[in-house]
Order: sequence, then C-alpha cells, then structure tokens
Amino acid sequence: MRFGIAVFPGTWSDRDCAHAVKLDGHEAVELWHKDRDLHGVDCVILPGGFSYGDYLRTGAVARFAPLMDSVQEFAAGGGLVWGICNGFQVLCEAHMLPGALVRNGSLQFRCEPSWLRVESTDTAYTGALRSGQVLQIPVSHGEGRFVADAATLDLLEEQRRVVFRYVAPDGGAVGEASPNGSLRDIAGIVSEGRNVLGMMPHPERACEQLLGSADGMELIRSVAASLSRTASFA
Amino acid sequence: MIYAVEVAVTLKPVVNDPQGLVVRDGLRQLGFSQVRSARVGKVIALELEASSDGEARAAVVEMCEKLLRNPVIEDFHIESLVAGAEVG
Amino acid sequence: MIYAVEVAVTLKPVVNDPQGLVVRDGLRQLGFSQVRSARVGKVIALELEASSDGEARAAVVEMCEKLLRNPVIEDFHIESLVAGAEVG
Amino acid sequence: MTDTVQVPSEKALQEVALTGDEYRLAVQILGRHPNHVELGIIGALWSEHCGYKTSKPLLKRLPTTGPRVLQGPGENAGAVDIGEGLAAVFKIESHNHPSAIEPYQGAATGVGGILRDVFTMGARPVALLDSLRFGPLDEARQRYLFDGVVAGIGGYGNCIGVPTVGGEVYFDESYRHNPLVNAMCLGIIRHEALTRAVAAGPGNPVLLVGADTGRDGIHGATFASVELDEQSEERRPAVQVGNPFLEKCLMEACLELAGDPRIVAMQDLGAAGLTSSTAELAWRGGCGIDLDVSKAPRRESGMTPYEVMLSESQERMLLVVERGHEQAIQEAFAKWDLRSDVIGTITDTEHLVVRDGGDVVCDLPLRMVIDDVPMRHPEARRPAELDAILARDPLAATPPFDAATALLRLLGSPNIGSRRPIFRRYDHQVGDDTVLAPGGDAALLRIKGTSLAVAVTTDGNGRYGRLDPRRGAEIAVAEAARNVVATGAEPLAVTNCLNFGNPEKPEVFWQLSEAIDGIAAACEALQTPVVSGNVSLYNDTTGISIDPTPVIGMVGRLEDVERRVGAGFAADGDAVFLIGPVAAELGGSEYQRIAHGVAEGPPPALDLALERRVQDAVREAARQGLLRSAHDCAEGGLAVALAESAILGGRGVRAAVRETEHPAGRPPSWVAGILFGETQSRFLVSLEMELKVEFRALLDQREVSYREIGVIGGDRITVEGAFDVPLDEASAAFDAALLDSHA
Ligand SMILES: Nc1ncnc2c1ncn2[C@@H]1O[C@H](COP(=O)(O)OP(=O)(O)O)[C@@H](O)[C@H]1O
Ligand SMILES: [Mg+2]
Repeated sequence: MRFGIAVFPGTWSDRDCAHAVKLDGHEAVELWHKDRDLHGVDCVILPGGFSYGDYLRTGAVARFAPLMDSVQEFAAGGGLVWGICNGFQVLCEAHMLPGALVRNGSLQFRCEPSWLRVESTDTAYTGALRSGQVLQIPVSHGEGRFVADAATLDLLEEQRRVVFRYVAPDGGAVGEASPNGSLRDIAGIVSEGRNVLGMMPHPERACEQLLGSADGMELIRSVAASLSRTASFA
Repeated sequence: MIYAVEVAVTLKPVVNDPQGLVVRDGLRQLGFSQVRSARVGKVIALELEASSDGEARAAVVEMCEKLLRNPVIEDFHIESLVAGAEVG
Repeated sequence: MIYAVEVAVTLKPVVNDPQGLVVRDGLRQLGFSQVRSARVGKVIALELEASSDGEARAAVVEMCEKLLRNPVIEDFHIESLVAGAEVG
Repeated sequence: MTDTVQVPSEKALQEVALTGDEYRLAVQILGRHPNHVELGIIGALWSEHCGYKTSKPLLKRLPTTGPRVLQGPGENAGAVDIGEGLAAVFKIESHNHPSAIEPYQGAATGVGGILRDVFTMGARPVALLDSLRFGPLDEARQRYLFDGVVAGIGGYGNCIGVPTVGGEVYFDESYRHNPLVNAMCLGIIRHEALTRAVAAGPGNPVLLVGADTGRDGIHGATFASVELDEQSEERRPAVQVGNPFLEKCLMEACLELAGDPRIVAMQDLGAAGLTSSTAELAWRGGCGIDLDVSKAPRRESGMTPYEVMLSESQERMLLVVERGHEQAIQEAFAKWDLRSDVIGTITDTEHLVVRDGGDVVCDLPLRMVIDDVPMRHPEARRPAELDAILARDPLAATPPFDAATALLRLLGSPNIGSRRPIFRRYDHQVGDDTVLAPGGDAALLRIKGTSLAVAVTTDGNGRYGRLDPRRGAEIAVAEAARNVVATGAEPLAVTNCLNFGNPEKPEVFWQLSEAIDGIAAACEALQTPVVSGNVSLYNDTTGISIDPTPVIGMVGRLEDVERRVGAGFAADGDAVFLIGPVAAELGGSEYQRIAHGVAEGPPPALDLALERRVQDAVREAARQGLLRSAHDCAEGGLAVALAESAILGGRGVRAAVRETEHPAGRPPSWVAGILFGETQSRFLVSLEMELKVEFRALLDQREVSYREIGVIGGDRITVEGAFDVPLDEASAAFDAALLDSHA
C-alpha cells in the first residue's frame, strides 16, 4: 500500500508515521504542502506536529495549503484521510470533521499513555479490531479537548461516528484521568462517509513493543486490509 | 490610508473556558473578591490599507470569517478602528 | 453595580511576536495584501462589582499590575468598561 | 603611555562591561581609540560570556581527547563516534539570567539556542534534557519560576518536535535569587556530514538566514557577565520571545544542506549575535570577514549598526557558501519560506570589517578581539568557615523521626519524588526512539536501522559542592556515569555547565578551580573526555552566591538495545543485590536537610578506581543479560533506591541490611546513615534466582563488593528491623512530591 504523508511547515510526526507504515511493509510518500499532487496514494495521513507553530489556532493556517484542496477532493471521492493529533485539528478547521479541539482542561501539555476503547469497527481504520477492545496509545498535545454542541455530539453518537473513547486501562470510564477533558471522552471520530478519521492519540508511536506498545499497528493493518479488499473488488 | 484595527476573538459563552476560571480564581486569591467572572480571548491588532472606514471594517470582518476566528467555538467583534497616516 | 470590563494585554511593540507574523502572512496568502502588520494579544473579559466607573477602572488596573500582564514583555489597556445591572 | 590614555566614563564602560585597564589595553593594541561600534564589539567579545576571560585558563585542565572524540571543545558542539559510521553531537548551555527575569521565554530561548548549536553541526537533534535549580517551593515566586521554566522548555521543545527525555531538578535555598536553567541537546549524524563553523575561501559569500533582526537582548552577553542587581529591572528589554516554529523550518532547511559541498561553514547566532558569530567563524579559519549591516533585514526601523551587530534576536544562522552557489542555497531556504540575505564576504585580512552601506563603522583585528581577550586571574581562597562545617559529625545528631517516617518524607521530597508532573508536560517520545523514558536513570534512545542505543543524562549536586567543590564535581561525573551504566550503556563522553557565583570573589574562584579539577580527575578515571560545555558565572544576587553547581551531561553507548536494563523491579521472586560499599555517610545528604535542615560534615567519599570497577562490573553483567533491573543509589541512599525500584516496578520488596540490626554502641544517626546516607559507587540490581551463582562469580572475579539483600514480591517495602511501609503509601508520597507545585 502507498501511504501519503502530508508535511506542513511545523509538522513533526511525518517521519514517525513513515517509519510505522514501512514497518508493516508499506510505502511512505511525502506530500509537500505546496504541491497538489497526491502521487496516487491509497491513504493520506495528516500527521502530528505544530503546523505554522499552531499560532492563532491549531491547524488554522495549514488548512489553506494547496495540498489541502487535493486532500478535500480525495476525501470527497471516498479516499481515506487519517488525521493524527495536529492532523485531526486541521481536519476540524477545514470542516472535514465537526467540532473543534481546544486547550486541554488542565491547561497543560500532556505526553503520556492513554487507553482507547474501540467504539466502532465499521471503519477502514478499525475493521481488524474488536468493538470494545482497549488499545494503549500515547497522547502528546496541549490542545486536544474535543468540543462540539450537544446536537452535533448526539448526531456523532447516533451515527456511530465516535471511533475511539478515552477509558481507564481496565476499559472503565476515564473520569478525572482524561488527558484533555474531551466532551464524552471522545478521542477520535470519523466523517459521515466513514473515510475521514481524526484522532488525538499517536498510533505511530505505538507500533513496536520496544516503545511500550504495538497496538497502533492494528490500525495500520486494518487500513491495509480494507484497502486490499476494495482493490480486489475494483 | 493606513487603518489600525483591533478585533477581539472570544470563546462562545457555551464553550467552557478553564483559563478564565484560573484567572478568576487567581484574582480572587489576590484579594479581588469583587470579581464575578473572567474569560480569556484573543485580541488581534491589524494595520491595513483602506480608503474608507467602511472598506477597512468590511475587510476585517472578512478576515475574521475566513481565518481569524473559528465559527464553531468563537465570536468576534471589532474593538477599535482608527484611520492613521496617509500611505507613504 | 456589576461592571463588564474588557482589558487587552498585548506584547510591547519592541517585542518579537511570532504569532503576529504567521497571522500577517496567513492573511496575505488568503489575498488580503493590504495587511501591513498583525500582532496577537490577549483580551480578558471581567465581570466585577464596583460602585463607580472610577472604582472599577482602578481595580482592573491594579489587577493588570498584579496578575494579568507580565510587565517584562506586555502592555495593557482597557478596551471597554460598562456598568450593568445592580447587584442582585 | 597607556595610563595617560583618556578613558570613557564609568557608565560608558559599564555598559560594555570593561574595566579601565581593559580599555587601555584595547587602545594600546589598536593604536587608537575604538569608536562606539567597536567598543560595543570589544566589550561583547571580551566579556566572560564570549571570552571566558576568567575560566579559560582553568578549562585547559580538562581532558578533551580520546579514541572516540571526533570534535572536542571549541566548536558549536562536541562529537563522539558511536559506531556504524555515526556520531553523537551534544552540548549543554545555561540560560540562568534570562530565566530569572522571564521564566517562560528565558527557558524557551535557552532550548532554542542549544538546538541551534547541534544542528549547526549538521546533526539532527534527537533529544533534549533540562537541568533546573530553584529555591524552596513554599515561596510563590519559586513556584512561578518553576512553572514558567517547565512551560517554556516544553513550549519550545514540544513545538519543534525534539523529545525532552531527561534532566534533573532540585530545590535549595541557595537558588532562591538565582534559579539555574541548563539545557542539553543531543544530535545524531553520519561522520561525513559533520559540518564545522570554520570559514574558508576569501571571496565566499556570507549568508544571514532566518529571523529578522530586532533590538533583542542587546548586551545579553555582557548582561550574563555581571551580577543581577536592582537595575536588572531596566535591562528587561533583554528578554526575548522565541519562535520555535521558525526554528523548526530553519532546522529542517539546515539539515537538508548538511554535508552539501557547497556549504563551507555554518554558525548559529547566539550571545552577542552577529558580532561573535562573524568574528569566530572567520577567525577559526584564519580569515577575515567584511559585512554590511545595511543588508541585514530588520524587524524595527531606525536600528543603528551598533544595535544590529549586538542584537541577540533568536532563530538566525550564518552560512559561508561556495562562491557562485549562493542563489541555489537561498532557494533551499526559500523552500521553507525562510528569508536569507548575502550580508558579506570572507576576506584574507584577518580583520572584522563592518560597513553601514558606504561607510566603514568598524575595523578590528580578529586576533585582538578573540585571542587577545585579557584574561583575569582572580585570587583563590578556600572559605574560612569550611573547616568548622566539615568538622561536624552528621551521625551525632538525634533523628527527629523513625526510619519509616524518614523514608516517606524523603520519597515526598521535591528533590527526590516523582518528576512525572514535569516530564508529562514534555513530549518525550517524538522521533519514535525513546526506549527508556524519563522517570528512571538515564534516558535511552534506540538508533533506527542499527542495534545501537544512546543513553543520556544530566547530574549535579550543589550541596556536595558547597561542602567540597572538588568532590562535588567528581561525584557529579561519577553519578552521571552511573546513570548511564544503570541502563547497560557504556559512558563515552561529557559536556558540562559550570554554574558559579561571582568569580571576582576569591572563595568563588577557588570553588571554580576546585570543581574543574574534580571534573578533570573523574573524567580521566572514567575515561569520559569533555567534548563541550558552557560557563555561567555571576550567579549572585546582592552579594549572595549560589552553591557551586557543575552540571554534567553524559552520553553513553549501548551496543545492543535488547540488552537494556530498566530501573524498576521486573519480576516477583527475583533476588535483590546491593553492589558497592556500605557506610553511614550523611554529610550533605537529603536526609540531613529534611531531618535537621543543615548541610554539614564531609560529603560522601569517592574512590574513583572503585567507582570504575563497580561500573564496569554492572555493565558487564548487563551485557551478559544477567540483570532484570538496575538503579543507582543517589539522593536518599540505599533505602530510597530500594523504594524507587519497587515503586517504578509496582512490586514490593523484603530486604535486610545487617548494619542496621545492632545499633547499640553506635552514634545516634547510625541507622539513618546506613539507610539514607548517600555513599557513592553503588547500584541496586535485581536478577533471577537461577543466575545468582554466575552473577556472584562475575563480581568476585572483578573484586567488587556486593551482597544479596532481599527478594522482590508482596505489596510492602520492608527492611527488616528498620521499616515496613505499604507500597501504595510509598507510591502516593512519591507521586505527590511535585504535584501541588503547579508544575
Ligand atoms: N527537569 C527534568 N526534565 C525532564 N526529566 C527529568 C527532570 N528532572 C528529572 N527528570 C527525569 O526523572 C528521572 C529522575 O531524575 P533524578 O532524580 O535526577 O535521577 P537521578 O538521581 O538518577 O539522576 C530521570 O529520568 C530524569 O531524566
Ligand atoms: Mg539515577
């Protein structure tokens, strides 16, 4: 599979994402923010970082990059667009996903393990996972508190578009231990078409036991599996 | 002309503002018990060229709609707009 | 009375403002070529009790001196001060 | 003749931190009076900060060579060979004075500065560490400084995407008016891509890249070379706001160019801005340089040549480029939306010539401003009161509380308790290499595509230094090495940051001299040469000096990352061994501070030969895969090391130490001394029962003393006859130590 990895000024998990997908035998293609060419990739990753320093608002400026026009088209055509951390923030700013990501409730940056319960396996990113499965994947952000109005939140729940929720290691409610105070403990959501995923935690940091967890690799495998399925139908 | 414009971008009342709470409590701890509430937003000071107040105002509103505020969580209002020196 | 006060806390003019640079360039990229400069500061909206404009103003100035602004790099000015409802 | 020279006013000289004699010397060398711009430049380059005029003679005593050293002191950072054609590039630097005035920006720009030192060498920064000192946290201002500094370090490091994997923090009265903020950066590079800051080729253009130049930190260099006083308030414009986003772009652009033959030299702009960067770059290559300040882009209008030359605006780099290729290089920077301007050319005149458009505003011989820095040789005097302090017997005091209480107090001490409230605010993982994260001993980073890993740590203990600066410095080196060895890695080399008071005081100069001798002795013994460092003097406020605080940053190499060892107990039923001596030494210990509020009596003894044997034995045991955990004994001694390994591993332990069992006839603090004394050259390790025989044989053969002291398991931390505390109670105390301190 070919994973396209966007690079905006200030992006920093591009190299980690490339490393992770290569570990699973895939190709990583850099997508420079000034280009519109997606080089025929199967899945676009908008990686973590501080695009444009996250000045003004996280993701606010990156959203206008020429590359994002192509990414929007790609998504409109059903292409897989995977926003991680800053990438999630960009997707919300671009209105490709609802809601917004604001300053952590603690007002502090948080880099620590987080535990995610898989809420929906009906996406290309979670197809190979069990619903209710708990993944250990680290967070690293200062502005990851997901907010949206009640109607939007209800709609997300109703359409089963909440893909990951922060939980305690045992799968119970996370409560005070939430890394950011997200409404309804939301850690990741998908678009209505279920092809655009935004998540704050960093799966690319959890692809090797050497680094403490390999749970993130399950997501990459899911994507690869679903892509080969669609390919075989095509 | 060069206009100096200040626009305030603030969190919508429904979005809770932990930073504001910290400021409020900090002030109360310092003895400012008269403080009822505090909310923290951004103020953006712009210098731009425009030929009239109306043109300057319209431009700034458009900037807010396009970039300066996120309509999902933020409101904005123009704090001040003053015409300065001719363009040199 | 309850006063609603908005105070802007901004970087001193001589201080480097990285955020402002990104905002300026971002606006220009969006076609707002008329933008000469942009600087980003904080605006703090306070609700406080006071019996007169003077008292409210004095209190807010003191709050700025004590907590709200960092005198090393920031200035402040009161954007607006309005008397609201009686204290209920 | 010279004494008849007309000297400018006190004030004029003070502004450039020169003495009347130094001014006369300048006139003598020049054969004329320097003009305003030249005087500013001389003042900056002859300052302690740039010219090391007090410390240079002492620094010559440090060992700086070794088989693995690729670059010793004198460049932007040091470099050592770590195998596979790779080099570790690293340096530590202080930002104490700026952080005292504006903690967030002071710390942030400190991180920005040390990062530039490393990527200027062409190396990709892979790790940051921060070594911090503050006054006691019960004072609101100290909490403000602590929180601001931690936020600033995270603010810069997190944004630029270099993990902050380690550091240290201590709180002591000595730093109440002079907090210390030292930042270390480690980079990795292929040997052949190492880039030097040595100008060459007269006629080659000089490029200034990055941020516009503003009136930032003018006289920052001289500012760092004088005591803080009330007037520091007026110097506040010296505070700068860093731009990690711009630096990220600058870093990526420079790394894309590293090793490019069209790049002759790279040099970052740090203290004294254009002045020191241009002068040092040219002089290292025996060249001259001719620049036109009117070509430097400005952030503010009306800046004078003086201001442009002395501005310390951040996020700027200087490059010397092969003539004819400047345009291609400028395009490489434009890709990252970075501005670059040709501001001058390399010459063969050995002069620093500065023009402002048409007119020459400065023409100084480089030898004068760099080699002819007037050295200061202050008098050194051992503090008179020291003998009395050292003569006191720490064991004579009657313990105010029992051992269990002491243990919990120590675990809850801000100087010992969990640093998680700090390092969870730092991205310590980005890069996907952090194998041993902060919270144990040294951090360990794997190197992708190899089996290698690098260990990195910082250490220093001002209280030992107060009692004995030489031994304090030796211990700092030894402990840093111990932290590296505890991961299984081999200590390779050292960077150091010398934080001291005003060297014009004989006692302070004595401390500095002693400490440097201590570092030299320990680095010799452990064969870890010093490859880079930084000196921060004048950490005095209204006459009070900080404790002598040499901070050692050490880098080690682990051949096989699979052989790494963690600090936490790994499995129930494993045997726990103490390796190294057992003694009752409480002088300068954290226990002494908590129990009696003093630091007196001799600091722990250190036998460097023994230290070496112990470290080699532990490393060999790790290499053979015998160890399941290893932790050095540091602050809080044996008992705290035991508790830390238990807490980190989430497992109880039951141990016995016979010296604690029959205290009859011993001095009152004997048991406390055995349990909490900070005796050096010790590790606490655990291993599978089946491996004990093999392990003992290894230690016997290496003539290292050891003893089996207990077994892992249960939910209590027990030393028979001394204390027996529930694991969760100990964890709670440990975790809470820094929690309610805002950080
Ligand atoms: N200021 C800090 N920033 C980041 N990590 C820190 C800091 N202070 C301590 N640490 C980490 O916490 C752990 C314990 O620190 P410390 O008690 O100084 O260890 P040691 O005594 O073994 O040197 C180490 O991993 C260290 O890197
Ligand atoms: Mg240690």
